Formats: sequence, structure tokens, C-alpha cells
Amino acid sequence: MLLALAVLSAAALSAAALAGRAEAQDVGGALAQLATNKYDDTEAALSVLALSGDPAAVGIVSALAEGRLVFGGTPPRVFIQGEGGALLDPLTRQPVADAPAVKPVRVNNRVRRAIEAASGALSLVSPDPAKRLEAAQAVGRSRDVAALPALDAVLAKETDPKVKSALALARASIVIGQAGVSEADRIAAIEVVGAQGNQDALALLRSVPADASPAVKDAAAAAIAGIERNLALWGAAQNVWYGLSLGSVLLLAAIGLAITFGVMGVINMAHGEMVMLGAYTTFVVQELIRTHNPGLFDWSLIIAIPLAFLFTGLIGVIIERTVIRFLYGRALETLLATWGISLILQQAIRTLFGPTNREVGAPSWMSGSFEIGQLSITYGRLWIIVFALLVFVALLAVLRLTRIGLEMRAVTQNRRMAASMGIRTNWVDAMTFGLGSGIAGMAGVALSQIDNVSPNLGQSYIIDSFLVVVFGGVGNLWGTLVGAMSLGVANKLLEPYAGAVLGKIALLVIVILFIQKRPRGLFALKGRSIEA
Amino acid sequence: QETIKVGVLHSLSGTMAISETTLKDTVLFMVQEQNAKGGVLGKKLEAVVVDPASNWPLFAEKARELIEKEKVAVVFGCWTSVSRKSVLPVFKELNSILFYPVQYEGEESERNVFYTGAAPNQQAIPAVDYLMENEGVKRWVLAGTDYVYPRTTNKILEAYLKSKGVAAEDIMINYTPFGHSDWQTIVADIKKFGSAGKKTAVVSTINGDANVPFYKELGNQGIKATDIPVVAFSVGEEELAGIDTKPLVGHLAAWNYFQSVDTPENEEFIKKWRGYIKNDKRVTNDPMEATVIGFEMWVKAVEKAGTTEPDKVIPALIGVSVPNLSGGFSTMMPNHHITKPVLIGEIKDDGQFDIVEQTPGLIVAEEWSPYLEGSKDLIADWRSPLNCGNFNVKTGKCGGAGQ
Amino acid sequence: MTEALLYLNAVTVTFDGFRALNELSFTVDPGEMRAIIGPNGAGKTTMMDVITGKTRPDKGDVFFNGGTTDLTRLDETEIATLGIGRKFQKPTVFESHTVLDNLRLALKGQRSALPNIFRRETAAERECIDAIFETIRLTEHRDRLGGALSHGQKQWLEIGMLLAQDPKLLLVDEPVAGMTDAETAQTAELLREINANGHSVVVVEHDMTFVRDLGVRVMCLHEGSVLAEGTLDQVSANERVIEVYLGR
Amino acid sequence: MSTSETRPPALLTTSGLVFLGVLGAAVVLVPALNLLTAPDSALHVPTYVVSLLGKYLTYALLALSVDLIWGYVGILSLGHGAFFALGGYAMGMYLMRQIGPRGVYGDPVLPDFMVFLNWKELPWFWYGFDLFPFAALMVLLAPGILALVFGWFAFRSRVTGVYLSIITQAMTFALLLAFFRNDMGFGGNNGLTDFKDILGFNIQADGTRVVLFVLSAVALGLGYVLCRFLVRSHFGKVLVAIRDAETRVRFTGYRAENYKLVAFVVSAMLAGIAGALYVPQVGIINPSEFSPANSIEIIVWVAVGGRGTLVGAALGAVLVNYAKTYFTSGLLAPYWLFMLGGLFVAVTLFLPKGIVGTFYDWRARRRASDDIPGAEPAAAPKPAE
Amino acid sequence: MLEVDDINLFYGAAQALRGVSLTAEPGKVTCVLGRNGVGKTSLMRAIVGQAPVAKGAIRFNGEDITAMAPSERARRGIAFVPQGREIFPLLTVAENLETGFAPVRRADRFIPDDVFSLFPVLDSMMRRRGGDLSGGQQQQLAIGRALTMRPKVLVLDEPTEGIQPSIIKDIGNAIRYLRSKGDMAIVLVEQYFDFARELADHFIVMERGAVVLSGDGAALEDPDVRNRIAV
Ligand SMILES: Nc1ncnc2c1ncn2[C@@H]1O[C@H](COP(=O)(O)OP(=O)(O)OP(=O)(O)O)[C@@H](O)[C@H]1O
Ligand SMILES: Nc1ncnc2c1ncn2[C@@H]1O[C@H](COP(=O)(O)OP(=O)(O)OP(=O)(O)O)[C@@H](O)[C@H]1O
Ligand SMILES: NC(N)=O
Ligand SMILES: [Mg+2]
Ligand SMILES: [Mg+2]
Repeated sequence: MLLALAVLSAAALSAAALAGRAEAQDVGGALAQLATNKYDDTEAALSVLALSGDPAAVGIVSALAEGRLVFGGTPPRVFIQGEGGALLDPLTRQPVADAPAVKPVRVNNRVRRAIEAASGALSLVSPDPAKRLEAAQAVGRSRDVAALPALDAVLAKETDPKVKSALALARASIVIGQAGVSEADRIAAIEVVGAQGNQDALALLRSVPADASPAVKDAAAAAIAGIERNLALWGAAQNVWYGLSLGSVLLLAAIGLAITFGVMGVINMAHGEMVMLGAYTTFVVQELIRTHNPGLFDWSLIIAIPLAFLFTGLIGVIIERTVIRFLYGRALETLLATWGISLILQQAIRTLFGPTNREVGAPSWMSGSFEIGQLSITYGRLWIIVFALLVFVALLAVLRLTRIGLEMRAVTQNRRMAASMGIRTNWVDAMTFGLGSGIAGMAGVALSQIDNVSPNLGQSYIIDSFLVVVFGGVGNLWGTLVGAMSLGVANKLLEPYAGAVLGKIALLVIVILFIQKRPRGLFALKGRSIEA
Repeated sequence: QETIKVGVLHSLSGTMAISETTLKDTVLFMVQEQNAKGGVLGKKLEAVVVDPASNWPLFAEKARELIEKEKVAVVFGCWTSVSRKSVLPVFKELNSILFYPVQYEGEESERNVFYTGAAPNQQAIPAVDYLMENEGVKRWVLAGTDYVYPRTTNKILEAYLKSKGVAAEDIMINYTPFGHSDWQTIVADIKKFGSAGKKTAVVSTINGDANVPFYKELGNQGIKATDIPVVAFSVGEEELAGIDTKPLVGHLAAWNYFQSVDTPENEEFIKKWRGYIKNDKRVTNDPMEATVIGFEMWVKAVEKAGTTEPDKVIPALIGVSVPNLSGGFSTMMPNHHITKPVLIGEIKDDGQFDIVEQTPGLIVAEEWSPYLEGSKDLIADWRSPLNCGNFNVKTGKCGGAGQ
Repeated sequence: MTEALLYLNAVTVTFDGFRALNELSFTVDPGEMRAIIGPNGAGKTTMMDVITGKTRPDKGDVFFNGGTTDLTRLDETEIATLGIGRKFQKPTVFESHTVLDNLRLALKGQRSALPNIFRRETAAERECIDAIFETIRLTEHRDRLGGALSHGQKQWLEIGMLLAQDPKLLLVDEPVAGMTDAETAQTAELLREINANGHSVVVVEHDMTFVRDLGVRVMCLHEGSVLAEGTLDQVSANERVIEVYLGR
Repeated sequence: MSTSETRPPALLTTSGLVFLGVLGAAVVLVPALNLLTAPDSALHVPTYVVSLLGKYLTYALLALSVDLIWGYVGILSLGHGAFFALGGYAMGMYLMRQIGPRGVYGDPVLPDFMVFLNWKELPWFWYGFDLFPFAALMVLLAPGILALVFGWFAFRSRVTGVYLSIITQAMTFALLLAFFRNDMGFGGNNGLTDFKDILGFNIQADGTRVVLFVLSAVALGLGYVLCRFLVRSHFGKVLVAIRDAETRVRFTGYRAENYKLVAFVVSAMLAGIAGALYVPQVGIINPSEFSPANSIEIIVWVAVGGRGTLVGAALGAVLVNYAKTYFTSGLLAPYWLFMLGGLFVAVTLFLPKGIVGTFYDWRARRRASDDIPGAEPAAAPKPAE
Repeated sequence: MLEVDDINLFYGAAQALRGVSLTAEPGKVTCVLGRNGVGKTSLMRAIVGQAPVAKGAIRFNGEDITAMAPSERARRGIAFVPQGREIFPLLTVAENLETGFAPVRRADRFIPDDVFSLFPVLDSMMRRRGGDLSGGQQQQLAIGRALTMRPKVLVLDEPTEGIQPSIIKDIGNAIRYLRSKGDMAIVLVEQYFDFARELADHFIVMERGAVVLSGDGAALEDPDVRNRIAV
């Protein structure tokens, strides 16, 4: 209702050239209401401001939205807090002389919605088409009948095609469910809405009144059926996307293990802790950036990736040199030792950083989402997939194409003979374990974006990581890739039917059964040397 | 000099360390404060800390060790319900006292246990009421971790919502495993559920580690509090410390205490706590307050009884009233639960809560929920002559609903 | 044809497109000893893999016991139980069992799991093992672990295990590799003796002196099929055999 | 020199005798010192120590069961905790049924958690658990049948090495998630607890605790003798041969999968018995017993004590758990993971074959002649993969 | 060039070598003979560093390498063809050969033509995995791999084992050819007496871990030698 009034008045204002007549009295009253700092009053004041058309209103509303609208003094007055904390008069924007102690005007969800509506209403006549577009969408969402005449008025004037179609949609959204609309008008509205093809359109179409004419109902039913078919397809695609994105997380978590376990044969129970160290490296990098150079924040992950690689790689080398190297040829003992190491690392982090979660923020390029058709894709997930694939390709290249890659494989297949070929096995072992650990650390940088950065981080990935490596086939990097992706997709396809818990159980059972069929994983190594 | 030993039974390692370590520090802090005030009954307090390592049988073992070997006078401990269930028989057998500081599912009242966290009616129902009244919510998603606390709370809420006229198709219930970290599908489902034209809210009983990825996903998929608010019962300042809260502004939590409570008691407490822990950024939270209340109640009761003898202290505790940090007094009721105010807070961009509503008075815990079939006739009263944790008002007998 | 103990008919095995056995056919009669020679990679070991069930042929049949049993349908254990014993090219013994226990495990007798829990060694079995020890001359090593033997000692132990199994058909892959000339001669003697006792034997070897000592029919494999067959002299006179195998 | 009649290894070796001797002494001394001495006497063993020791002994039995298949067959089960837990649940269900109307809701039949989830009747799989013999049978059958089915599939498909390890882990993880669900009817995360009595005896009475302790010790002793009997039989030799060279065993005519299956099922049943004895002594069973980390810990106990030595497995279980008890109290409590983690690393580095294994080596080396024939074991048993 | 001086070697408490000495010179073949289990392989392992010696010294070009890591010995030019081949099973034939590049200067990192002319079968199987080759093919690969290292000392432990007669002849010719180049010392363990006799410039015969006979090639005709080797 509030919104409708706002739109109506705004439209009327622009139409009737009333813009010059400042309703100073109303605005003054609204400012007084704001100063009481009560939600109800704030809401009421906002509706007055939206109606006022006062040029200062926009500034006041946006100050409230940004938490810069403050109040104080006796009797309480409101001010806008300017740059550097100076208090400005809300109407004149002049610094006030005797600034009292102030507190921000409080905002809750209700007030936030009112702010949105008010600024929407105020910007329906804004010169900026982007603002007008938003305003049109806000009006559409409100579905308020009272806004209809105003909408018609603005619609007639609008020239920007995007805004125009948004306004038309807003109008249709209102018309579609309203009583006393002509059949033709309603069918036209159904068409406009139906063309949207999304979830919101479905909701609107379903709100066609029960007493509408059969023709209208048929049109609505047809549109609904069309959208549902469409959505089902997109829904499947969306699930596959979720699956790939989960798969990329599994891949990241597992890929370091594909080296330390898959290639070297170390049952590396401390793998998860390497991921955790990578995540903490990200945290430290961000802390340093926050305190020293906040402008670099968007670069924090880019900076953290090599640092995490080097740091966890170094820890890996140290672990290899001090413990693992005594255990080659005794694969099962590595389980015991690395289990011990994982306990130590967890507790070390707990002692250093405390047991609670640490905050790792998302750079702006990883926030938000975009849509392809009805597919909603979040940037964060997209980058994680890209990153996982990059790491995979880089690792494959190192192992297949470089000298050190060849030496790594030779050493892990027959350490003694490799030494007799002149390969410095100590060095290669340390590098291999360091590489696996370093990659786990890089994975930690990515995982810090979607999961807890806590001492327990690693534990939550270790089971899945082993599952992926083994499912894909130990010693085969492609297997790890395909294994991770197929487990991710299978999980996400099961989830809608079985729920998260049963879905996960079903997945585990499927893996168990699958291994019966292929006892050496998806990409089993074949040949005499394996079977012997 | 002889001391009075106080047992601390919180996990310092394993999955629960993330929450419980703070409570251990809180007890140590309270012990130090009390000793500075001269101790209790003229004796100094001595904290005995053990680490049950998030391992439930180990909780029972450690409880036994504290009571039998260390001879502690009282134990402050446990977080998860299963850890409490695990130690219960030990406290009953050895007749000692446990203070349990965490919100839980209720359905329990034991002679040896004092519950200073919220029962479901002291948290969940006021939160739902708030959303109905202030946000006009008509459609509900009850999302929880698949275990007993969320299941019970949701059962109670479901019954409550239906009693308020909410249709079954307007309630969606979803459970996830502990530590669930991939929320894409579920958050998308919530979004879908919420786009049906009716105002929708999420009531989250998601517990522990799963929260951070859940909120991160909410932020990623752009679910704003103005569209679909989420109210949580297990997310406090400590949990938010691990999340960038800017995208989450406006989502809610219901507790009996927030760090942002604007009272002199709270300000004082926070100051001292930060001094003790030597970190002027350290946050406080609801279970901490519950621990503090429990501690002070115990001290008061011991002084009243003039001994630490459980048989004397247990009856003395009933009726003890201590100031809570939100400006009122909490009282230990005969059902061994305390009276509490309920606060609704909205998340702010600095990880704190903006308190948007506070119940005018204190709420008495309903340890036996009137919304559950099996317990609606039960009451607990540990005073003579009833002396019973599960008294059936229909049959007039102690011992539940049976015969 | 039904008389044959072992009958391979047009057996083909390919590995990723590479034909290791190519329409290989031959028979071994009951009580026959047969030597098989052929260049490295001719498919000799693969042939044994097929007979013992380690490798499934793509095509072809392998019959045992006069055509009554199709070996390609059985697994390793069943084939072994039928009485086909094998010595591997790379000696494989049970490394953490003593030499004595290695023989005990191989000894013909009960193979089912549950009865073996309560099994006791009989005097006859003990004597049998003693006899084998005499033959393979490892008596003084009897209590050492299999894994601690030298390469040649393992060869002997494996031969001993084969004897202990007392199979109808022995498949022996390069038994004298790594043995001294004198031992080689002894091994030939041993195999002849075994054969004389009614066992059928198929031996693969590159040592021509040894093959000569055996004095039996020789078959030369090449690229997965039979290149020549006959006495050693006949075979070694064959131009192709000289070209691909013996050298000039 | 001319006869192979070397004596078969004795059923009980010196260390085995020492082990059984210590157990026997404990069976006599611990109850006596608990029940017959005054609580303030220096010799008194408090009840909590009795329960603690009882718990260690059930862990030792569990470790023994793992050593049977890991040490002797090379099957690294990362899911053995599941069998332990199943045995525990079977016992827990019996104990729940014994509560009768003494639960908080006073329902004569339904356990509390069912009342409070609004269940109207007992699910079928709870039938019979009010009878001890049935429950005792299920203690063996539940883990036994799971092991039989799982093993039958896995061993026939020749799933070995890490593949087997990981699917056992997947198995226990799936069970963890399943038992977590309240809908499963096993009490969800809270599990089964608040037991009252067992076979009519108050479960918290000192006498009952002592009896449970004695039973645990006896079960461990018998379990040990059973395992010894198995591993020194011809059957046991085949098991070791399978560990070293499974293919070779098949070519020798043995059905390796059957041998593994028998060992696996026996081991699972032992683990089930351990779980059944464990539950009344600790007073709770919940799904966390199924957690993969628990199963890994069992492996760690065995490795610490010495894989393939039986006595070592039991010793490792007791030592590691004692260390855990000790380190988690007092000043060290916040740092105990450093101690435990350090202990594991140190054992692998300095006692490569575990405590008992290294001791055996040392003893063998002392006895060994310096001549080549008749020398000592040099080749380490090959790892299972 | 290579001098083994009075070494002892133990496996645990069991002694496998007792005071063994041996020398190898460029352009000469030194043969080690003896029955099964007398310690021949152990001696080779000691030379290449795969087993530590308890007493005595091993010198290479005057430098004491007794305690040196195997990889360093290889880098100084000691190449090893072990008994049992020890091919890297999952590497292709080409990659197996390339492992021999480690001690080689960058400029020399190609596979010498000798390898393919000696063992043409390797050329046709470059992409196949080493572990899939037949036993004899693996043996050829092992020798080829050692030659890729351009060694100064070539240690061959029963290189003819499992190899078809024509290739044994080729290997014999190859050894003769390498010897004739004059810059490589060759140590050869051999059971196949005729093969050894044709190649040996020096020989030692071992028994129970000790050297019981030694001499130059001609002395191999002595019937005593055959007796020592016979059972
Ligand atoms: N699993 C496999 N994958 C690919 N090629 C294989 C495989 N197994 C065997 N081969 C190839 O098949 C051919 C036959 O091998 P086989 O081992 O049977 O030869 P052989 O006659 O025993 O030779 P040798 O005398 O050297 O032991 C060889 O060329 C070998 O490389
Ligand atoms: N890893 C080991 N552990 C213990 N003893 C060993 C080990 N390797 C070899 N031996 C023993 O050391 C002795 C010498 O073995 P070595 O392998 O050097 O003999 P060899 O002369 O090469 O014999 P062959 O001709 O059979 O290859 C043998 O008695 C053998 O049993
Ligand atoms: N009691 C709880 N929050 O588990
Ligand atoms: Mg072969
Ligand atoms: Mg040798």
C-alpha cells in the first residue's frame, strides 16, 4: 500500500509538474519521527519521505540505508553523518554547529523493506534508467493494485525499452490476479508473465482467480505447463551444475592426496590438515591485508594461493624428511605416523589460532551470481571449478611432461632401483610429498571460501578425499578427476529425491557396490605388473 | 589450605572444541573472580579441567573421574545433548551436581542436573511469534541438522504453527547430516519454496560446523533477509566470528542473551572477560551467560546451605535468583530450569546482533512440551513433597505416563 | 583327440590390440613331457596364464582331462584343484613363511577353510616333505623365511612346492634361470624322473643344454603361435627358428 | 636333520602365558581389592578404575579382532568399529528393554526416545530384545551377518588392499549416517542410554561392575586363545600366505575368499562381543561408535602394540587408551593431542614393528646365530597392498 | 678403477659377505662365479650401494665411495643391471630408458643408438608399459636402461637369465664391444659358465660369502673352477 502511494504520487508529481512545490512541513514531521528511533515511526516517516518529492528525501533515505542517519540531542534531532564523521543537517547538508552525541537510527528488516520501497518509488522517476529498472521490479514484486494507475502513467512516458518491458511486466503481475479485469487484458497479462518462464512467473500464473473465465484459465494452464516443462529441464541442468561444483570441491580436496597417496602410496591421514593449513594461510594473508593494505583485499586469494602452496609444501617437505622417509615400503605404518601428525597439527592450530572459526572473506569477484536462462550460477562456485581444473591440468603436466615428474613416478615405483639410476631419491621424495601437500594447501585457499576455517576443517574432507581417489582408481590422476565429478553429480542428482542424509548413504552404498564391479576403481590400472 | 573443587567437563579437542572451549574459559574466569571475592564458605575454589574430547563415552568416564577421584563439589559441562545423556547416569549414581548451559530439546528434568540454557519454549516459539507478527511470515522452512534437538524443536514448532492456522503445504522440513557442507541444492530449494508469493522465513536448527557453509551459500545465492529471513537457534556471536556477515545483515537469531545487550552488568562483564582472556576483541555469547548464571546460582546456594554437600545444595538451589546480564533476574525453578527473557536479534555487518525484540517479562521453561503427545501431562517439581521430574498430572503419579 | 590331457584350440589373447597368442593350438598327452622354446615375448608365459586361469582368452578353448573340462570357465583355484600346478617365471614363494611351511602349504591335501582349522600333519606328509627337502637341497634352510632366500634358492623352493602339490600336469616356466650348469643338469634329471612317475610336464626354457638334457619333444612358439615342432634337432635346424630364436 | 618333525608352535607362547597370567591376576586381584578393601585403604581399587579397566579390556578384545584380520590376513579394515557398535547396539537394545516402565515417560514397552518421537508401537526389529539369550545371539549375529554379506561380496569380487579398506570405511560411515537418523529407530544421535539393570542386577552396583570386568577379562583371554588357535593352525598359515601372495595361494588350490571370509566373520563377531561388553560398562551407545575416526583409532592401537602379534594388539589398546585417560586430565589436558600424536609418530619411527613386535625382533636377534643358514627373519612381512 | 677391499656384509645378524675383495678395470670384464646363495648378488649390491657394508672399503677412481648413496655412485658412473630386472612397471619403455638420464649432461640426454641396435625389440615397444613386457624383454630393457646412463662401470647381475639364445649371443657381443671401447669396466655375475668363460678377463669364485678362487680369464679353464661351481 505504501509503495502504491509512493508510486502514485511520484508519477503524479512527474506528470503534473508539481516538482517545485516542496512539502517542507511533511518532511519536517518525518525527520521528527525518525528521531524517535522506533521502527514504526521510521517506517511511517519513510512513506512520508517517499511521497514528499523533496530533493533531500533521496539523500535521507540512502543515509538511513547506509547507517549514516544518526540522531541525538534534546529534543532528539536527526543528522546525516558525512565523510569524516561530521554531522550535517539532513535538509541543507550544512555542517551543524553544536553537534550532540549521536547514535545511528536503527533499522530492521521491515524498515529495510520500507527503505527499498521508498527509494524505489523515489527513483521511478529517476533520470538513471538503471534505477528506474530496479524501481519497476520493486513495484512488480509488491503486486499492489493501487499502483496500477500510476504504473500506466509512467509506462506511457517510458522510452528505455528495458525499463519499459519491466514496467509492462510489473503491470501484468498486478493485473493477472486482480478481480474485475477484462478477459482480454488478463490473457495479455498471462502472456507477458508467461514469457518470463521462471519460478516467479509460475507463482503469478497460479494466482489467477478461481472465478476467471475458462479461456483465461486455459491460457494460464497452458502457460503453467509450458513453464513447468521448461523449469524441469533447467532444474536438471541446475542439479548437474551443482554436482559439478560439488565435484570440483571433491577434486580439490582429493587431488593432493592423489599424489601423496595415489602416487607415493603414503596413507596420508594428515592430508586434511594440509588443506586446513592452506585455509589458515588465506586467513593470515587476509588479516595482514586488512591491517596493512585494505585496498589489496580483492587480491587476497591470488596472493594466498602461491603462499599457501609454498607454506604447506614446506611443511610437507619437513614431514617427509623427518618422518615419512623412514617408512617407505611400510605403507601401513604411514597411517599410524600421519594420524599422529594430523593430531599434532590440529592441536597446534587450535593452540595458535584458537578453536573457533576464523573469518575468511570473499573478494568481490567471487561474490554474487549471474543467470544463464533459468540456470543460476554463483561466481564463487564458478571460480572454484575453474581453479580445480587448472590445478588438475597443471599437475598432470608436471607429472607427464617434466623430468621431475618422471623421476617422481620412477622413485615411487621402485625406490632402490631409481637410486641406482642416479636419481636423488631423497630429494625427489621430499619434492613429491611437498608437491602433494602444497596442492592440498592451494585447495585450502579455495575451500576457505565455502567452509569453516577451523582446526577441524581437514577432518571433514579426509574421508571424501580417500573415497574419491580410490573410486577413481589409485595412481590415476584422470580417475581422480572423473571420480570426483561423478560422485559430485551423483550426489546432487540423488539429493532431491532422497534428501541430503539418505542421499549420502545411498551414494556410499553405490560406491561400495561399484567397487565390487571394478575392484580397482573407475580407471583401473591394468596389466601384468598390477595383477602379480 | 583446603579448597573446594569445581569440575569443568567441556571438550577441548575434537569437533565440539569449537564451541565448548569458550565455556571452559568462562568457568575458569568465574572461579578466578569468585576467589578474588574470597572464595566460597571461606575456602578458595579450584577448577579441575578435563578434556572429554568430543567423545561421548569419554564424557561419562571423565565425569566419573571428576566426581569419584577428584571429588569435585559440582561440575559445569556438556554441550551436546548426547554428552549430557551420557553423563546423566553417572551424576545420578554418584549423586553430584551438573550445570548444563546450552539450549536443548527439553523432555528431561533430573534431580542432579540444573539446566541454565533455554528449553524450546524459551527460544523457538517467541522467535516464530516475532516473525509472524513483524514480518508477516506465512510460509515456513524448518531446516535442521538431523538429530534430536532439531527434530524435537521442529516437532514442537510444527504443532505450534498448525495451531496458528498454517497449512501443511506451507511448511517445508529439511534435515541434513552433521557437518553438511554443500548447501547449494537446499538453499536453491528454499529460494524456490519462498517464491510462491507468500512471505517465507527459514527457522534454522542447523548445528555446529554446518552453519558457516550454509550462511556462505545464502550470501552467494543472494538470499537477503528482506526477502527470506532466516532465524537461527544455534548461531551466536562465536559462530558469526567465522563468517563475513555483510551479506547476512538482517537475518535473525533468538537467544536469551546477546553480547550487544545494553546493560551496565553486561558492559562490566565483557570488560572483565576480555581482560581475563587478554583479547579485547573476544566475543561473548548465550551459553557463556548461561554458564555464568549457573555458576552464581551454585555459589549462592552453597552459601545458603552452608555446605557443598549435594543433598543440601540441590534443594537450596531452587528459588535462587541471580542477576542475568540482560538486566533482570533469573530464578532457578522447581523444574531445575531457569527463567529467561527471550531476545530476537538481527545480524549486523560487524558480526554482532541488533536486538529487535525482547520479551517484556521472563519466560518459565516448559521442560515437558505441551505440544508433544507423550509429555503434555508431565510436570517436574523437585521440591518436597513431589520430588519428581516426571509427574503425571492426569494419573497423579511420579514416573511418566505409564499405568 | 579326446585322449589328450590338455588341448588348446585356436586360443587368441590380445592386450590392447596386441596379439600375445594368435590362434594357438596344441595338445599334451597324458604322461607326456613337452619343452617349449621361443623368443622373448613369443607368448609362452601368456600361454601358461591362459591354462591356469590367470588370463582369459579372447577366443578359443582350453580343455583338460580328455576334453571333459573346459578350463576357460574355471578360476585359478578350481584349475589348481584339478591337478594343474605351476612354477612361475619370477619365483614367488610365501615370503614370511618358513621354507618348511611353504612346502606344507603346497602339500597335496585338504584345501577347504574350516577343516584346515583342525588339521594335523600326518606322518606320511612329514615323510613326503622330507623327501622333497632331499631333492631340493634346502634342508638346512628349512626354518628360514622364504623371503630371505637368494634368487636361485627361491627357484628351488618353488620347484619343491610344485612337487609337493603332486599335480597331474606341471607347468614349469624357466626353472633353471639363475642356476649353475650342474644344477641345471640336476633339474633336468628331476623333471625326467617326475615325468617317469606318470606326471605330464610342460617346460618353458631358453637353456638349450637343458632342453637337450630333457630329451623330449620340443615346440617353438613365435608371435603367439607354433612355429615348429619336433625333436630338438629338428626344431633347431629349422631356418625360421634359427632366425628368430637361436641366432647364427 | 633328516626329518621335518619340528614341533608345531605351541598354542601358548611365553608372551601368551605372561599375557594370560596378567589377565588372570587381574581377574582375581581387581575384584578383591575393590570389594574387600576399605575405601580409604591404600590398596583399594575404586569402582571407577574397575569400570575403566573393564572398558580397556573390551577395547583390547576389539584390537585383537582387528589384528586377526589385519596382522594375519592383511585385511586393513577401516570399518571395524561398525561391528563393535552393532554388538553394542544389540546389547543396548536389551538393556533398553530392561528399563521397562522406569523410563521418564513410564511407558512399559516403548523406550523413551520412541515415546517422545510419537511412535505408537515397537518396531519389529526391536522384538525379542527383551530376552537376554536372543540379545546375546544378536550380539554375534548382527556383526557376523553384516561381515558375512559384506565379505562375501568383497572377497569374491577380489576387492583388496586400499580398495577394501576404503569400502569398509564407507560402510561404517553409511551406518553412522543411518543410525544418526531418528527415523531408524535406534535413538538417533542420543543413542541408547540410562540403562537400569542387566539380568536383574543393578547395572551401577559395584558387584555388577566387577562381574562385567571379570567377564571382559575372560572374554579377552578366550578371544586370545581362539585367535592363537586359529593362526597357528594350517588355516592360519593359509591366512598369512594370503597376506603375502594371494594369487599364489589361489594357484596352490586354496579358495582364498573363503579363508578370508571365515577370518573376517570370526573377527567381526569378536568385535561384536567386545561391543556388547563395552556398552553396559560405559552406559551409552550412540552412532559416534560408527565414526570412521574410531575405526582408524583401533588400527592405531594395533600398530602401536605390534601388528600380527595378538598380545601386542591387546597391549596397544590398553596403553593408548590409558594414555588418553591420563593425558586428558590435569594440566596437560589442553595439549594431550600433542602427546598422543607424538607418541604415534615416535612408535612408528623408533619401534617400527610396534612395542611387542620390536621386542620379538630384539629377542630373535639375541638368539640368532651369525651364520647364514638358520638365520633370523630379515624380510619384513610385506604390507597388504 | 673400481676396487672392493675386504668387505663384510650382513642381513640383520646373518653374514652374507666375508672379507671379499675384487677389482675392475676399464676395458676389462671381471666375472663373479659361484653357486646359488653364495653372495654374488650381495656383492653387487654392495658395489652399487644398495646394501651397506659393515667392514672394508669400496673405491672408485681412488675416491672412497663406501658410504656414498647409490644415486651418487650412479652419478659417478656406476650402472647396475640387477638380478630380477627391476623394471619400473608403470613407466613406458621409453620412460624406463629415460630414467637413465639422471647422471647425464643435458646435451647427452638422448638414448644411445647402441641400445636399439642391440635390442631392436625395445624400439618397437617404446609406448608399452615396462611391466607388461615378457621376462626376456624386460631383461633387455634393464640392460638398455643401464647403457643410457653412459656408465664407466657396468655391473651386470646374471644378465642372460631368461633371454633367448640369439640375444644371449648379442649380449655377449655387446659386452665385447663395450670392452673394446676401452673406457668401461664391466663386472659380470654369471651362472652360465660358457658365457662367462668367453668373456672373462678376470674372475673370482665365491663360496659361502667368501672368495675362494680368483685369477685371470685363462685360469677359468682349470677344472678346479668347474668343481667349485658344481653342486
Ligand atoms: N598385460 C599385458 N599388456 C600388454 N602386453 C602384454 C601383457 N602381457 C604380455 N604382454 C605382451 O605379450 C607378449 C607375450 O608375453 P609373454 O610373457 O607370454 O612372453 P614369453 O614368451 O613368456 O617371453 P619370455 O621368454 O621373455 O618370458 C609380450 O610381447 C608382452 O610384452
Ligand atoms: N634380504 C635378505 N635377507 C636375509 N638374507 C638374505 C637376503 N638376501 C639374500 N640373503 C641371503 O644371503 C645369502 C647370499 O645371497 P645372494 O643373493 O647374494 O646370493 P647369490 O650368490 O646372488 O645367489 P643366486 O645365485 O641364487 O642369485 C643367501 O644365503 C641368501 O639367503
Ligand atoms: N543441545 C544441543 N544444542 O545440542
Ligand atoms: Mg615368459
Ligand atoms: Mg644372485
